[in-house]
Formats: sequence, structure tokens, C-alpha cells
Amino acid sequence: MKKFMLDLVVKNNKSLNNQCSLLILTSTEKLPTMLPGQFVEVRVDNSPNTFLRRPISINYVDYEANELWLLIQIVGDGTRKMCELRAGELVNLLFPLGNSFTLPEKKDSRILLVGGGVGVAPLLFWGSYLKNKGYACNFLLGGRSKDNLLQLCEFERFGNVYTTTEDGSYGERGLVTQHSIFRELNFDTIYSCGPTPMMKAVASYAAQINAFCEVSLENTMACGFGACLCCVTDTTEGHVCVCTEGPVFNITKLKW
Amino acid sequence: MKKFMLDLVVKNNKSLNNQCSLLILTSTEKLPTMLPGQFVEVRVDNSPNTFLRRPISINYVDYEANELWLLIQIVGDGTRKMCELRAGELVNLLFPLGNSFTLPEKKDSRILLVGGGVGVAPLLFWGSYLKNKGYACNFLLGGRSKDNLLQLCEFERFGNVYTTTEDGSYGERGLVTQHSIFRELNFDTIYSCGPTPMMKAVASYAAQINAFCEVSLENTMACGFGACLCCVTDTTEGHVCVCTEGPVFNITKLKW
Amino acid sequence: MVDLKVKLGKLQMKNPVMTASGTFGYGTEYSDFIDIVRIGGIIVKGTTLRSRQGNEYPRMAETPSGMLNAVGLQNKGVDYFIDQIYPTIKDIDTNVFVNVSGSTVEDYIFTAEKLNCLDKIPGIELNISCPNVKEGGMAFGISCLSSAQVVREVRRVYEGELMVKLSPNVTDISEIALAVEAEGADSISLINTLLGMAIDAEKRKPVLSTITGGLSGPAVKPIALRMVWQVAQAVKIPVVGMGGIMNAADAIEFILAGATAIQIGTANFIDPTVTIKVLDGIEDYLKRHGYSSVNDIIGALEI
Amino acid sequence: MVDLKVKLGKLQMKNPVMTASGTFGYGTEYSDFIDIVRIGGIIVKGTTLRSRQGNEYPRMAETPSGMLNAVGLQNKGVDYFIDQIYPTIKDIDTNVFVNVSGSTVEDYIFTAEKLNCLDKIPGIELNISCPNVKEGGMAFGISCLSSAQVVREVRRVYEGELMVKLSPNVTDISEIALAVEAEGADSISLINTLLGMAIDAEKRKPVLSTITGGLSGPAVKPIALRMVWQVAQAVKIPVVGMGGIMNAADAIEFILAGATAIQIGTANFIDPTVTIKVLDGIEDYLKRHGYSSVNDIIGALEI
Ligand SMILES: Cc1cc2nc3c(=O)[nH]c(=O)nc-3n(C[C@H](O)[C@H](O)[C@H](O)COP(=O)(O)OP(=O)(O)OC[C@H]3O[C@@H](n4cnc5c(N)ncnc54)[C@H](O)[C@@H]3O)c2cc1C
Ligand SMILES: Cc1cc2nc3c(=O)[nH]c(=O)nc-3n(C[C@H](O)[C@H](O)[C@H](O)COP(=O)(O)OP(=O)(O)OC[C@H]3O[C@@H](n4cnc5c(N)ncnc54)[C@H](O)[C@@H]3O)c2cc1C
Ligand SMILES: Cc1cc2nc3c(=O)[nH]c(=O)nc-3n(C[C@H](O)[C@H](O)[C@H](O)COP(=O)(O)O)c2cc1C
Ligand SMILES: Cc1cc2nc3c(=O)[nH]c(=O)nc-3n(C[C@H](O)[C@H](O)[C@H](O)COP(=O)(O)O)c2cc1C
Ligand code: FES
Ligand code: FES
Repeated sequence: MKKFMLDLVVKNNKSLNNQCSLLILTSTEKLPTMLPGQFVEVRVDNSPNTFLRRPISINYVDYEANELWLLIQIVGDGTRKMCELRAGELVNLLFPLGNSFTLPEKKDSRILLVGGGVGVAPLLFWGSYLKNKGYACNFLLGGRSKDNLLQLCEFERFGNVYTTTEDGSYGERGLVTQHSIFRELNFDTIYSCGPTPMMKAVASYAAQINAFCEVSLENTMACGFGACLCCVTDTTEGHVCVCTEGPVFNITKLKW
Repeated sequence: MKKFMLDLVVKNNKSLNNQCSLLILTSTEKLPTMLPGQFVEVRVDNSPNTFLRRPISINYVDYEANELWLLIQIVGDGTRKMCELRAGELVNLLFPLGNSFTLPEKKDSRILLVGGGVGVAPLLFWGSYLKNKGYACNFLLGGRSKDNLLQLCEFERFGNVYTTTEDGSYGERGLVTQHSIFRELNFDTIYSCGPTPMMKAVASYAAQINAFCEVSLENTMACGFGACLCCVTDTTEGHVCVCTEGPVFNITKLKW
Repeated sequence: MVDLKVKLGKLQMKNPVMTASGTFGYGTEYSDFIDIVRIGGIIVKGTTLRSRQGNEYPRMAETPSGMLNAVGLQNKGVDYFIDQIYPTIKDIDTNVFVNVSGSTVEDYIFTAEKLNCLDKIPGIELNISCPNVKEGGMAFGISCLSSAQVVREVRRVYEGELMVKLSPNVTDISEIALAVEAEGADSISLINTLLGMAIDAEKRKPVLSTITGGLSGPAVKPIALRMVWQVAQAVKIPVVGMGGIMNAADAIEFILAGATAIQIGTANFIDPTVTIKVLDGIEDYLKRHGYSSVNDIIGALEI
Repeated sequence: MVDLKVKLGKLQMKNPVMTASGTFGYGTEYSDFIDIVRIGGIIVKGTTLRSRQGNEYPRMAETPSGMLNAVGLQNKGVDYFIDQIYPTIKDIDTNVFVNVSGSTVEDYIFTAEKLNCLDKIPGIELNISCPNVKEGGMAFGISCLSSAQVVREVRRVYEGELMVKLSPNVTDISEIALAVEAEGADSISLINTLLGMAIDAEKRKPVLSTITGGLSGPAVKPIALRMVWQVAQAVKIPVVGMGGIMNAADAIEFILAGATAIQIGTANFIDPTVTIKVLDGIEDYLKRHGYSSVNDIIGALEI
């Protein structure tokens, strides 16, 4: 898939809670095709403490509106600057990068997408894609509290949404893996993105029930396109780069 | 004179030509007293290539309006960022720094203030101060072309204004030192700020006619308040710091 | 038209812009972004005799105007390079150098010997300066004796352009440069990364799995520039300068300091088209200043 | 209440935050901005036996996340210090150290001997690492033999806290640290500036009058942190860490790496109140992490 370096235009930047924003980018040209699970590398300008680009998942692509969505959580200077971008400003991206989620084998697979915190980002694009291809999905989204559950309305457009919060302020109380849905429904295909402990718990459940399971990993990246070898994770095939052979991995390949 | 580190508020930022802006700062507190010839050290935020502060002359102080004026010419990233500041934004200053111009000995001194390019900056404040104290001043302002003659209207409030441009697009054609005023009027007190070659020419003329003459020097500064010893100039007393013993020097002290 | 051609020893280069080992993959990683054939020389990844897994992660830490890496020469070994990679890159119409590393002198010799047979690899860059491996690497590059020994032995078996890459983690880099020049190096490249460290104060742990790593990027440019200048004063063979080059002005500074060619490393990660911008910028500089050839400004610093 | 007191050899310090020589004048330059008495220790300007004019200008170049300086120890000599400066600063209620430099071993000895008589100067910092003077300075600090010699001779005549400041421009800094420890240094401070260079590409000239200068600021922090960690592992005497500290997190990284105290240099130029912010930030860190004393985190890096 051809990679591009482009200046996109900020169309809208909407704060979702005091930590997260939805950055909607567009371009005068038609956006290239992207796949769910892929990410972009954002160049953060005007930020003395941000030397390298920042990897951000593709949250959603609206080809009709020519929009690329990024869901961003502020954790440091780079993400803060992104959340401060104003409509009309330009932002330089390298994209699309990385691999993508794998389509389920059967049309009638019982599919679950599990996201935690800002890790829900790539699942929206993946859910929309699955729905488009005629798959039915369930989303299980978790957060510390109601405020941390992001884009619920968006997810509802593409499937059933189940939620947990650690403080019980919305949905079931507890961690995603404790949700009652696991006792009620029998999934054979699970995709997950979120904090590593959460993904590990999901992966271990999936392994137990022998479900097909892919997770989307994070790693410290210098380039994002396979040139630096900084972003390796340990797999059954040795060290591989998360930015090119991932970010999406089948759990059978990981040494979890 | 007590030095302060304060966040001031941008009240207005007016572009004067494609290279220069007038930055008007204010504060909710009363601004401290400053003297003509002194400068400020501006912290430039959001600029990856600007590690140190930038020294900028005090262009004018309007105590009634509680305004501090800075006249800024874009030469690099730091000055560019200053020119991009918007009303309402904060800018952190160390000030007031350095010494100041010396009052003429006699009330009826024949005073000339010679400025070139953005070097006119401190002369406005000094001219207003002199007028306030009952002195009559003449301003001789030079630039490459009409566009480079800054704040002419402001200067006219405080004395007679004479101008030269190198291309003859305004005032007399040539360098400031070639202006006919030198043949017509007999000055005994000259102050100058601008490009070093210009100040050297003014200084050599002043020396010839035995006039009292002060010039305002620039230098590469790391601190601006006497701590680093990076900003020395060679004087009859050896290396002295331009930021504390200057920026204003009597030409008899300089090794020009 | 200004002339951008430079000579590295016997080797003619179409221009002085090269890419630094370990930052440009095998070149092909960048072909979506630029026409890599325009680059004067590509130095591919650090290659060792046997396959290496490299270090554990985390391998990277961002630092003020720079980064630390602890990749540790992950590569599949020289045989894999020859069998699998070489066929895919040998027709790239520019000078492709292989960066060679080893834990023992024998490693270097055997690897160089194997590469000696490759028609389309005009030279190797001998990496005696990698700070990210437990054995060998930088250990060779920090003493004159061992630097000289590696170069002497490799020179015996390698006939192409032999560029030797020096470590900046030394008291006197000119001394080492003179030692490798004396043993027959055709050119000298510098600097490799400076040994650095990052700590996560909140976690009270080193950021890198290896505790220390190699510092690169604009943060090191003043040090690199000083070393290139010192080495260029000391030796007669061409010097290839690098360390923190982000744009054409940086590249020109290195050339003025005495570098015949320059390498760009970390900057490629932030702007994968930077090599072409630097190339165009050098040409523009030469035109603006009325030079007809880049050779006119090599070492042209006015003191 | 957390305890910020640390001990440097026999010397009790109210807290580990010190200011680096050559960046804090004689302290009084900062008294408009902060209550300098809150600082744990102030190291005043580099002082030499005889008055020095320092280098010609330009003496400064800004670099990515740092700066080069070539001040060259401008000062009025130790006698002037004793007669004119000492009376004005002796009642500042904190530890004031004098940074001592010289071109010959005798210079160091005579200067130290004179300072030995000053009641209110509890210690000196022996600068064997200044890169900005033609003779002496760094030359001493880059070899074990000469470092040891200076320290040995000064130790004979100086009874107060003897801190020795090391140069980072060496292959193996631990070796030098061990050498000065063996000669009776009470503590070791590091790093002094790294030798660097800046070039004005448009003018084709070096930016500094001295061509090369000393690099400081956040750019060097990863290198400084690595060296402090290496030295703290090697020696038993206290280590004082510096190099690019801009905020409390940076300071804590150095303390975790093994520094008993830290010095802040270049950051003072950008924020003259930074010392107090770092002090408050260290206290806040200790509280947040449940430590009762800063001593609990010295060298507490978990490997
Ligand atoms: C493939 C991929 C996709 C990602 N997608 C998204 C996304 O859609 N939305 C989003 O908000 N973030 C996403 N991230 C994480 C994002 O890249 C980091 O949060 C960002 O780089 C932090 O930059 P900063 O300058 O704000 O913080 P920094 O100042 O760099 O770091 C602040 C703190 O966050 C920690 N940190 C830095 N990078 C990471 C990281 N990658 N993971 C966890 N902690 C980190 C640091 O250790 C530090 O403590 C993704 C990361 C990867 C690798
Ligand atoms: C006491 C004093 C008062 C000053 N008053 C004013 C003022 O009122 N208005 C104003 O616009 N400027 C003034 N200056 C100059 C101003 O400080 C510099 O233009 C500014 O620091 C440049 O910063 P930058 O980041 O934009 O450019 P940089 O990126 O730092 O430099 C860009 C180019 O300008 C050159 N340069 C940098 N600093 C100077 C300098 N001090 N003098 C000449 N060339 C320089 C550099 O060599 C480089 O080529 C003053 C300087 C001093 C010392
Ligand atoms: C991620 C990374 C990997 C590197 N790998 C190698 C290597 O394998 N061999 C080598 O000689 N240098 C290696 N280097 C050093 C660079 O080639 C170069 O010497 C250094 O980064 C300085 O240049 P720069 O500041 O332009 O990056 C590596 C640098 C980085 C950042
Ligand atoms: C302008 C300037 C002058 C300095 N003068 C001295 C000096 O006289 N003696 C000395 O030992 N170190 C001197 N140094 C080095 C500092 O004390 C310190 O070791 C170095 O700057 C690293 O710390 P920093 O990055 O916090 O500045 C000087 C540094 C600067 C920037
Ligand atoms: S981030 Fe560079 S190879 Fe993955
Ligand atoms: S700028 Fe630091 S002493 Fe003048």
C-alpha cells in the first residue's frame, strides 16, 4: 500500500472530555484508501519537546466527506498540541502505516470488538468496515468512568454496544473482561485494542475458548514505517516491528 | 533598578510592513518604571528552534495606558513567533534590563537622535522622555526604502523628523550620515541606534565635531542580566558586558 | 548548472548526500516517498556475520532535540543479505554501501570477505563504533590499537571503498582517525552515536532495556561538527560527516568543516523526503553563492 | 514534611539544589528574582590566580536545545575575589563554593591556598575541565595522570570540601573519577561542557571567536546522565550531577542515577527562578511518592 506524506487541513477539532479530542482532517485532494487497524504518524509543529512524530490510529474514514478522524488523548506535549489544533490549520501526516485487522472467516462469525479508553480508536473504523462487508458486530467498551467511554453514539451505528466502567458510573461495574456478555454470548472472533493488561486478559480468555483473536499493540516508534527497528515486539518468529508487521497481531504469534 | 519576570498580555500586534510588527503589551498590574535605552528578554514559547530568550529594546512606554511597546523585525524563528502573537496571549518577559541613555548636560543642547532600520526602536522612548523633560530633539531616521522607515508619525510627536532612504523612495537619498542636516545644523549631542556600520559612521562624525555621543549596541546574549558573560564588547576598560554596562555606551569608551 | 559530483577515494559519487546506516533500512522503505536513486549513496543497515535478534525493547527514547536508540544491530546476517536482499537492491542506480559490524576481528574479516564478491556494492562502512552491543562494536573504536587492527585485517581482504566509521565517545578522535588512515582506510565517516541514558523519574527505571543507548539527532550536531572539523584537519583521506543534519544549511556546515560527503540519519524518520530537500538545498546554496562545484566549498571554512 | 538535607563529604547542605559555575555570577545577579538563600549551594564564577579578560566575542551560539559558550574564564583573579567580592557575599546564608581554574598546577595550588583562608567559603570546585582556555583547563581533566596530580597538590593545601569537576570529553570518565577519588577529592561534580562547534553557513565562518566552545543545556542531558550513572557506580564519594537540568523531573533523574546533589546551569538564563522551582518540585515528588528524605532516592534507580 503506497504511503504518503501530506499536509491535511483541520476541519474540526472537538473536545470529547477534558482529556480527549476528536480531530477531523480533510484535504483538497481525495484521501487515499486506508484500512482499519492502520495508523498515521503526525508531525507536531510548534512543540519544543516533541522531536519525533507521534503515531495515532485511524479512528474512522469517511470517504464521502473526504474525512480522516483521529481520536486523541492528551498524555504529553505532543498530544496536547494536537488537541489544540484549530480548524483551518495544517497538519503533516505520514500514512497509511502498518497492517490491518483480518476479516473473519465466516460471514456468520460471532464477533466481539473490545476496546478500553482511547484504545477504542481503531475499532470504530474496523466496526464500520465490518458492517459494510455484511458482518454483525458487538462492541464491548470499557473505561474508568462514564467520561472515559468515547464515541458511544458512533459505535451504536455499527453494532450492539456493551459497556463497563470501573466505578460503575455507566454500564456494568468492573473491567471489560468481567462483563456479563461473556456468560451470555459465545464469541468465536475477538478484536481488541486498549491498555496492555486489558488486551492480555482478553487474549487469555480468547485462547481459553479457542477464538480467533487479534490485538492492536502500541510501542515506542521513531519512524513508523520500518526504517529504524526501534518498535519491536517479541513473537514466535523473534523480534518483529510493530509498525510494519503490526500494529495488529494474532495472539498466537505473540509471546503473551 | 529591580528586575522582574512577568507574564504580560498582548494588547495589540500590528504589522508595520512585511518584516516588522509593533507588539503592544499590557498587564493587569501597573507596569514597573523603565528607562529609555533599556531592553527586555522575551521568552519565545512554541518555537523548537528558539532555546534562549530574545533581547528586544523597549520601544515606548505609555504609563497611563499601562502599555509597553516592542518594535520587532523578523530575522528568524524567534522574532517570527513574536510577530505572530495574538491579542490576549501571554508573553513572558525579564525586564527592565541594561542601562539607559544619559540626559544632555544643558537644556539647550542641540540634540540629534539617529536611527537606522529597526534600530529606531529605543529612540522613540528616548525622544518622548527628552521632550517630557523639556529638551528639543531632532530625529534622523534611515532605511533602505520608504517601507523600512518605521513609526514616522510617532516620532513626529516628539521632535523634528529628517529621513533618508538608500533608494531615494522617501526623504533624501543616501545613508543617514549623508543627510544635508549635518551641513545645516550644528549638533552637540548625538544618540544613535541601528546597524553597526551606521553607528560607527555616526560615532566618527561625532568624534570629529567633538559632540557628546552615545550608541546602543547589540550583542549575542544568553541571559541579559550579567550572569553568563557572553555579551562582552571591547572597551577602554577591557571586556564589559553589553547587557549590564550597556547596551548604551559613550563612544569614548568604545574601541571603535 | 552546478556540479554536485564528489569523489570518495576512487569512488565517484553523483552528489554528497548519503543516508546513515540503521536509519534508512535497505532504501526501499523510502521509495514511496522519494526517488531514492537521486541520493548520492545509501548505507544499508548494520550487517554482522551471523543473524542477530538485537536488544530487547524498549529500544528508543526521545530526548531534547534528539533520540536514544538501542537497536543493537538486529539483522539477519551477511549470508541472508547476499542471498535475499542483494538481488532486490543491486539494480538501484546509486552507490550502496554495507555497514559492517562484528564482535571479533574475525567477524569483521569474514563479513568483509563475503561482501568483497558483490559487484554492485562498491564499498563498505566499517562500524567500529556501535555503542549498543555488549561485545565488540564501540570497544574497537575507542582505542587506536584496536581500531588500527580491525582496519588492517579488513583491508587485506576487502578491495572496494573502505570507509571507517568512528565513535565520538573518545578523548581524541583525530588520533583514531590517523590510526585508521595509516592502515589503509579510503575514507572516514563520523560520528556514530554518543553514549547516553534516559530515566523515567516516575517509574524510577531506565527507559531503555539496555540502560544506555546511542544519542543522535540535532542535539549532537555541535559535537559532530567539531569532530568532523578536527578529523578533516588531521587526515588526508576524505571525511564523511554526520550527526544531527536536518536541512541543507546543516549539511553545508559539515562540508565547510571539511566533509566531502554527508550522511543523514535521524532526520529521515521525521521527514522521509529530507535527503532530496538537502540535495536541492545544497544546489541552491551553491548557485546563490556563485560556486560552480560543491568541491569548492569542501573545507572552505574561513578561520 | 520531607527532609531535603544531604551531605557532601563533611558538608551539610540544606538541600541538593546547587547552581553551576559560570551561570550564576556571584549569586547576587539573581536576587531580584529569587531568595537565593533557599538554594542549597552556589558555585560562583570560575576564578583564576590572575585576572583574565576571557575570549574575544562572539562568545555564544545557540544550538538545538542548547548553547555553546566560549567565555574563557573571564574574572578579576582570586585576590580581587577575596578583597572585593567575598565581603559582599560572605553573609549569604548558604554554601558558597568557588570554582577554581588554572593554566598550571601551581596556579591551582596558589589559588586554592588563598581560598583556604576564607571562613565562609566551605569548599572549592576544582575545574579541571574548562574547554575554553588555550592552556590548562580541560587539558588536566582528560588524563588520569594530570587529573590526579592537580588534585593531589591541591589537597595538600586545601582543607575545606574539595569537589573536583570532570570533563565529559573523555573515553572513560569513571577512570578519571577513580583517579581523583584516590587523591583525596571529597566529591566529584560532572559534567562540564562538551566541546562543540557552530558554523555560519552563509558567512562561511565559525560563529565563535574561538572556533570551538562548550556545549550545555538539555541537548547534553542524556550524555550527562549516563556519565553520572557510570561515575556513581565507580566511586564511593558523593557525586554532584549536572548537564541540561531544566526542571524537577530532570533533577530527580540525576539523583536516581546516583547524584547526591545537582547543579543547574544554562536553565538559569531562561528562567532565573528555576532553582526554586526545582527545589519545590523535588519536595513535591518525594511527597507524592511517599519518601521522607531525598536521601532515599539517591542512586535508587531500579535496574
Ligand atoms: C500504533 C499506535 C497507535 C496509537 N493510537 C493512538 C490513538 O489513536 N490515540 C491516542 O491518543 N494515542 C494513540 N497512541 C499513543 C500515542 O502515540 C502516544 O500517546 C503519544 O505518542 C504520546 O505523545 P505525547 O507527546 O503526548 O507524550 P510524551 O511526552 O511522548 O509522553 C508522555 C507520557 O506518555 C508515555 N507514552 C508515550 N508514548 C506512549 C505510548 N505509545 N504508549 C503509552 N504511553 C506512552 C510516556 O512514557 C510519558 O510518560 C498510539 C500509539 C501507537 C504506537
Ligand atoms: C539589546 C538588544 C536590543 C535589541 N532590540 C531589538 C528590537 O527592538 N527589535 C528587534 O527586532 N530586534 C532587536 N534586537 C535583535 C534581536 O534580539 C534579534 O533579532 C533576535 O534575537 C533574533 O532572534 P530570531 O530567533 O528571530 O533569529 P535567529 O534565528 O536567532 O537568528 C537569525 C539570524 O539573525 C542573526 N542574529 C541573531 N541575533 C542577532 C542580533 N542580536 N543581531 C544581529 N543579528 C542577529 C543570526 O546570526 C541569524 O543569521 C536587539 C538585540 C539586542 C542585543
Ligand atoms: C535507530 C538507529 C539505528 C542505527 N543503527 C546503526 C547501525 O546499524 N550502524 C551504524 O554504523 N550506525 C547506526 N546508527 C548511527 C547513525 O548511522 C548515525 O551515525 C547517527 O545516528 C548520527 O547521525 P544522525 O544524527 O543524523 O542520526 C543508528 C542510528 C539510529 C538512530
Ligand atoms: C556561559 C557558561 C559559562 C560557564 N563557565 C564555567 C566556569 O567558569 N567554570 C566551570 O567549571 N564551568 C563553567 N560552565 C559549565 C557549567 O558550570 C556546567 O558544567 C555546564 O553548563 C552544564 O550544565 P548545564 O547544562 O545545566 O548548563 C559554564 C557554562 C556556561 C553555559
Ligand atoms: S518505528 Fe521505526 S521500524 Fe517501527
Ligand atoms: S547576556 Fe549574559 S552577561 Fe550579558
